[in-house]
Amino acid sequence: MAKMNGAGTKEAAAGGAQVTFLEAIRQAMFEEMERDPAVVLLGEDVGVYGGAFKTSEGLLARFGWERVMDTPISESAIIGAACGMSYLGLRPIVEMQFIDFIVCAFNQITNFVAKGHYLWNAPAPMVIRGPSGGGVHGGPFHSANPEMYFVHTPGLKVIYPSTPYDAKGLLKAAVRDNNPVLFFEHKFLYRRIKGEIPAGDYTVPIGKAMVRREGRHLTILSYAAMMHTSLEAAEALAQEGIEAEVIDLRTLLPLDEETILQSVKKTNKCLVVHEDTKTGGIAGEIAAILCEKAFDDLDGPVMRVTSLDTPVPYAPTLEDHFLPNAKKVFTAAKELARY
Amino acid sequence: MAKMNGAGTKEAAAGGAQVTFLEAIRQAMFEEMERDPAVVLLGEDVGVYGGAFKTSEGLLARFGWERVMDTPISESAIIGAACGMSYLGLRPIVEMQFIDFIVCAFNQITNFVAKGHYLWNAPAPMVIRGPSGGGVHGGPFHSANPEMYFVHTPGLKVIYPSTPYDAKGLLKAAVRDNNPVLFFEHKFLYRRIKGEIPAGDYTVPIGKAMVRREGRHLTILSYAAMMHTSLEAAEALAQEGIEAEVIDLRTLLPLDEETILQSVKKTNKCLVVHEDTKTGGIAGEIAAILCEKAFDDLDGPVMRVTSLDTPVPYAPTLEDHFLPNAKKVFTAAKELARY
Amino acid sequence: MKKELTRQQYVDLYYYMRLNRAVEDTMVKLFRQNKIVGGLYSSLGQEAISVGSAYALEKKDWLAPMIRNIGALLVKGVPPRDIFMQHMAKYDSPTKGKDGTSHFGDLDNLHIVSPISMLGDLIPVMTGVAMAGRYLGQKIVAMTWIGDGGSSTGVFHEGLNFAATQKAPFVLILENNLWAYSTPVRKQVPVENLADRAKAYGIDSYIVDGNDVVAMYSAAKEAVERARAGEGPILIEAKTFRRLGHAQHDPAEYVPKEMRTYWEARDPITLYEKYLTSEKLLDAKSKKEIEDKIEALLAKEREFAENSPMPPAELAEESVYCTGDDCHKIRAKWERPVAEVTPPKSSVAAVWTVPGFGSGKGSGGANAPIHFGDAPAATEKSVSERKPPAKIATKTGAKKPLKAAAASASRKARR
Amino acid sequence: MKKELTRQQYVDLYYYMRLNRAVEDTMVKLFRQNKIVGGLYSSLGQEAISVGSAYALEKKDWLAPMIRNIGALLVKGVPPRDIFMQHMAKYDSPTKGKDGTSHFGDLDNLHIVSPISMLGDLIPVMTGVAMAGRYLGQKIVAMTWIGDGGSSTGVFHEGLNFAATQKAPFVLILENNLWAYSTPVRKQVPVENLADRAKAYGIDSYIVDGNDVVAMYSAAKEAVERARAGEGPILIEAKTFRRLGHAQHDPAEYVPKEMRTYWEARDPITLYEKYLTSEKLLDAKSKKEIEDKIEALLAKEREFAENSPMPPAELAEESVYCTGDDCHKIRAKWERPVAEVTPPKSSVAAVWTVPGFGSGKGSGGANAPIHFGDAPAATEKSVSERKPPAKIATKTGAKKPLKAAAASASRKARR
Ligand SMILES: Cc1ncc(C[n+]2csc(CCOP(=O)(O)OP(=O)(O)O)c2C)c(N)n1
Ligand SMILES: Cc1ncc(C[n+]2csc(CCOP(=O)(O)OP(=O)(O)O)c2C)c(N)n1
Ligand SMILES: [Mg+2]
Ligand SMILES: [Mg+2]
Repeated sequence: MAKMNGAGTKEAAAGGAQVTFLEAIRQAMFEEMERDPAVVLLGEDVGVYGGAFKTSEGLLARFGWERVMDTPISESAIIGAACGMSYLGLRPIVEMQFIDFIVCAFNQITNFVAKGHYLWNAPAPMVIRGPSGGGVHGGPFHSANPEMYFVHTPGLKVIYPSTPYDAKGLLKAAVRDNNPVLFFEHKFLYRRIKGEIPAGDYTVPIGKAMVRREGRHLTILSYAAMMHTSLEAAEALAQEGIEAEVIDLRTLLPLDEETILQSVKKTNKCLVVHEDTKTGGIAGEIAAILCEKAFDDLDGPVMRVTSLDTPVPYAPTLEDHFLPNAKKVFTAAKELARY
Repeated sequence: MAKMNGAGTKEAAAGGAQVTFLEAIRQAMFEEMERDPAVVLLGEDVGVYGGAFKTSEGLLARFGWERVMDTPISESAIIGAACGMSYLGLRPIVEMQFIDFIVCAFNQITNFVAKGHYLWNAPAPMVIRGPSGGGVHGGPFHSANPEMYFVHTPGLKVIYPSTPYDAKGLLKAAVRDNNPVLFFEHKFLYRRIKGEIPAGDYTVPIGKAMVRREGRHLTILSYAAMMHTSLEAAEALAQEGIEAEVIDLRTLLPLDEETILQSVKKTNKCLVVHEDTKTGGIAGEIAAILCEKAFDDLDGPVMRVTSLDTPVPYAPTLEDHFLPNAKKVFTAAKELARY
Repeated sequence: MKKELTRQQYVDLYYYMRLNRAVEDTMVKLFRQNKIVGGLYSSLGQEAISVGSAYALEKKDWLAPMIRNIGALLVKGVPPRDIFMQHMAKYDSPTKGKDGTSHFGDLDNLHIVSPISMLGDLIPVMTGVAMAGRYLGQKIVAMTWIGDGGSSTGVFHEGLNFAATQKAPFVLILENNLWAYSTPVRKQVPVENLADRAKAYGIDSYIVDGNDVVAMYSAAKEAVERARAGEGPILIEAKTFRRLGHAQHDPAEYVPKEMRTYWEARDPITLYEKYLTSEKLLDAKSKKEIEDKIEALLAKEREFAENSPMPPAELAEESVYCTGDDCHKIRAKWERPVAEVTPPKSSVAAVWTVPGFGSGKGSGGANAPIHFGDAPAATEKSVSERKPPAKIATKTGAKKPLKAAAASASRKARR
Repeated sequence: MKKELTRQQYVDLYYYMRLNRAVEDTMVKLFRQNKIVGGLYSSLGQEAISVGSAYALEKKDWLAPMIRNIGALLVKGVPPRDIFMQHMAKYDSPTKGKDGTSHFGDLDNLHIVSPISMLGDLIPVMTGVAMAGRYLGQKIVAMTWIGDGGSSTGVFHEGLNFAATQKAPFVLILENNLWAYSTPVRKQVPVENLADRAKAYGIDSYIVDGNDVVAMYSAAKEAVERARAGEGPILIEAKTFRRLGHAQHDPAEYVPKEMRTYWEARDPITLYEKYLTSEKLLDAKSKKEIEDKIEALLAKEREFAENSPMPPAELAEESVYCTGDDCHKIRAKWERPVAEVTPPKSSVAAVWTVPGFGSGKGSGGANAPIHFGDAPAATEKSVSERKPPAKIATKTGAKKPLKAAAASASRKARR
């Protein structure tokens, strides 16, 4: 994860501004709260402090104590309360200080929040968001990629954007969605990438992947920080005459099977790159889908480049070894292309 | 899940007794506690009542209040305390009254228990066990199959047996293992199947799958209650001249790739059957492994028969529709065999 | 709040307790006929709690039942057929057979939140309901119940603590029926009065005879009105006893015989009937009328329930997600001017001004309320007064005094 | 327990507080030189708590530190190099660079359990340590720490409640430093004294001036010995203040200036130094000796730490699982006859005989202890005496009396 060039923000309209990933998120919350008084924010240190990463800076000043709530250190209570609020028509945004702490509310999310609409016709429009991912030497308890726990839970939607444009547009869409949405913000991207975003209101549809780079020799599927790693690898592959099509999944649940299948039917080869650990990661799910729906189109195995099946180690040497990187993606892609 | 014939218990030595799945589990705990005073049991209502399903009946009477502990309704405390006990060399067995409640201790398990050995060289020999699975109209909160949450967590071992023989032998192995082991007991099997088990002490190795039925046209991979469903389907397939090789995974983490690959390299086709929901289920992981390690051997797509991607509904009509059954397995297998 | 109940109210309480018991008796019959899917819980002997507390709520208020609160549902207006059909997993049940027992709710009309099996989860959820109601200016109160056993869950603590910091208009009824499944309260909670749990959150609590419906109603009524007035959450411990096993399958042989006998003599309906009779609030005729009414009602409701079909299999595939406005039009019901919570009125300086903690830079010394409707806490001292206690090591509730030597040693150290 | 500390003990406490501060000062330097990986927390001004409480433990006892308990680790015998190397993610650190800060432990020798970041998780874990120690006859005590903020986690409640029901030999130090990150205690916990949390579990608590090391030690010592004697868990609230931000990155501008000034004047080391000097327990010479000793020690330790290599990349792949006896020989250390916990001696009738709940059928009326070492609770009443309170609706800690009318109505009903 070396080069961060804000790739893939070509959607940005002219006249927009270059903003960081973090600022895009802040803007999304700000604008949604401005637009709709039913939108409230709660979490640890989100008010006076503006959030551990300052994603909610200025929100308290504008929207006041009733709408920006500093909470006790009680993840289950925060998420439970947000769910209760949603029953009265509010649209709460909940911040987990680090996404690692989301597992402290695992029961509340997977049993209460996720199942209400199916079981008793109760929609719970709420967004649970927070900084996730590694690469910043946060160690085993501040680097989590917990997406698959939730992708495996029917009733939730799961978003994991890679650009400021998408972060803002998808977060706005999440706030307006009638379902509980998990919104993961890769903290490595927070201040490292900038991108252009238009001046006015816009949303990015949930459940739609995006082709970031067109190619014909193989398809690379990725998301979040690994999107950028994959694009970097694709550049290097192009040097060797291998044109990789790079797709940003953006939404992990529901998956955009259509875009995935369309690309793989063209390239006939697929490599999945994710920062989450390997066993039980989303690459497996994609492999199964491709087997089911495009088996005859596959000219090579669905391959995966992922983190190791270990906790996230702390030392930079160890974490670098643990994480995927452009070189690993390059090597795997080259092998696959040659298959 | 109609016919339950105790299939696949041919390991049973002569001179053993026919026991239920439930009794096999009770015996395993009894014998391990008899063998080693470091083995203790804790959970809600495991003492005087003998457990909600009576799996610990008689244990308090024999081993006393110090070793069989009724706890408050505090899943995180139960699992946290068991972990602390394991640090002093005890080997606690923890019962979740229903496995659904395991998510109430999700943080404690995935962050504390699972990571200790990797991070600071602290083994946590403990077993977390409980009744899981559907088919008994337990509804959305008493029918969980949460295995993938834990298969996706490095540092844990995950067992899900299908026969009394395995249940006893694997539970004993789990107690003796130096790692935290999750042991799921499909409650549909508790009293419905019987099997022969030998009189003396034996263990079944963790991490080894078992061929329950040999065949050459395709491989069916399954475990727990769906094992029996798969065998039932295999019988029906045989009527049509399709010989399915049926493999009982038994351990889901670590997976026995060797046995799986050996079979698929022979049959060239693979169908995975699980009761867990589809998206993010273990079938995906297996599809990825087969792509990676046996792509050229595959003469058809890796297919899957699973539950629907919904919560487990309550009404029998709905639950029957939600669950896989022999007919669905039969149909998918036939399609795959013809591929 | 009225000091005396009206005759109608006295009779209502009686009617609902009888209805509660009759509904459950009917379900036992259905259970024995194998018409109930899954387990069946009983609130036998605990009817006064569900009925008395729910009767203290207004129509606009919100509640969420636990497994032994069928009575509360009936008081809130749920027809018995819905309860029958839930247990029978019928298509016409509120959840269409997708879930059973008391696992259903009604957001739009009755203001009922569905429970889930995991104990304690409703506490933060109802806290959120209470907070949202306050935010929208609806002046509602939220209520739920928890068992002695359920009070040991982490989420009980997180939820009640959060409600307390927010002064949420929330009333929690703790039904101490002395058992959690087979486990006696003493093995779960090492305090005599579970109301003491409230002390950890600085909130008020009541202890009530849970087998006395008027006492239960009165306490709940007072708590509800205090919560509505902005005094914050209140915990009510209702002392009672679980007369049957945990569910139908459990003969509860672990319960001492003397204990059972003691409580059987304190049946809440029998006691109340005696009281009503002696106070001339109920005579044989009106009692008969009530019984007939209930019998006729339940016959009809049961018939409806039995005639309802099982849900069609394909329904299992539907409604994991809300598909949008066509599915649910989600609109908050504002009962205060929205301008109060939108800029510029909502704007505040982002500094701490909680009394007792002073204010951050640039606050100008004003005290911002920590939540809507909070009166400035008069008893708070200013920052500089908030020194640690003069005694160096004070023991709260300790048995032995702390050794004097050490204390004096460090008393000197401070000078 | 001795009433007076020995001269050596007084000096030890001073030494360890100085060492604690010096170690952290060194780390701030390392941090500024970019040699620390990740964040750096500070216990500036809270040293008396870590040092005083850990000093009350015996060698065989167990502890688990939180982020601001470097002092406790030093007292327990962890060499400063280990702490430096943990923060620098070096290969020779206890975790070989796999984790940082105080996230390391030592099961075999020092009896230290590693924390994880998730607040509160250590409470049930140390409860389990305490229970296992008791079971094995080791007569140990387990200790850990929690913050004012961390006391709102569900696992705090579950863990302390479980410890209380089990009367586990466990001491929990609650460091009330008035802030949890940017959030003042009042926004997290609506009680004046966090020691009141203990009332929810029926356990004893102390309130101690956390900036007074002797008071801290004395209270901890008494708590440890009472826990060891079987009196059950004890909670100690130490009143203090977090002098720096949450971690190095945080300037803590949200803290009112007066509050900071107030507490800066109460530095625990300065106060203690004054006391020791006035009591003639420390003179300039011995102070200088201590300072020199610490300086020399830390120079050496720091050098060792800086010279240690980063871990080799491949180490990341290793040790997710314990591979068996070759990896860890797990053997419980029995210090009581195993026969006491094995049949036939262990056999009991599977009936409830908790005092106050009577006994299940066939128990013969005997009282079985609810845990090892429990003395029969003398104050417990027998079943038939355990009637609900005479007053029908008693309010604990309520502001207004419950309306009389309703109460009397149901008083009659009971007759
Ligand atoms: C978190 C959780 N753990 C375990 C259970 C299983 N369970 C269901 S009811 C029950 C006992 C509840 O006792 P209590 O709270 O006192 O309520 P009561 O049944 O007495 O009304 C248990 C252990 C559960 N529902 N939720
Ligand atoms: C369960 C959980 N949620 C959130 C966090 C993030 N976090 C780390 S420290 C902290 C504040 C802790 O405050 P307190 O317990 O008072 O300890 P102090 O920092 O004052 O020593 C927070 C919110 C965490 N570590 N664990
Ligand atoms: Mg109870
Ligand atoms: Mg603090």
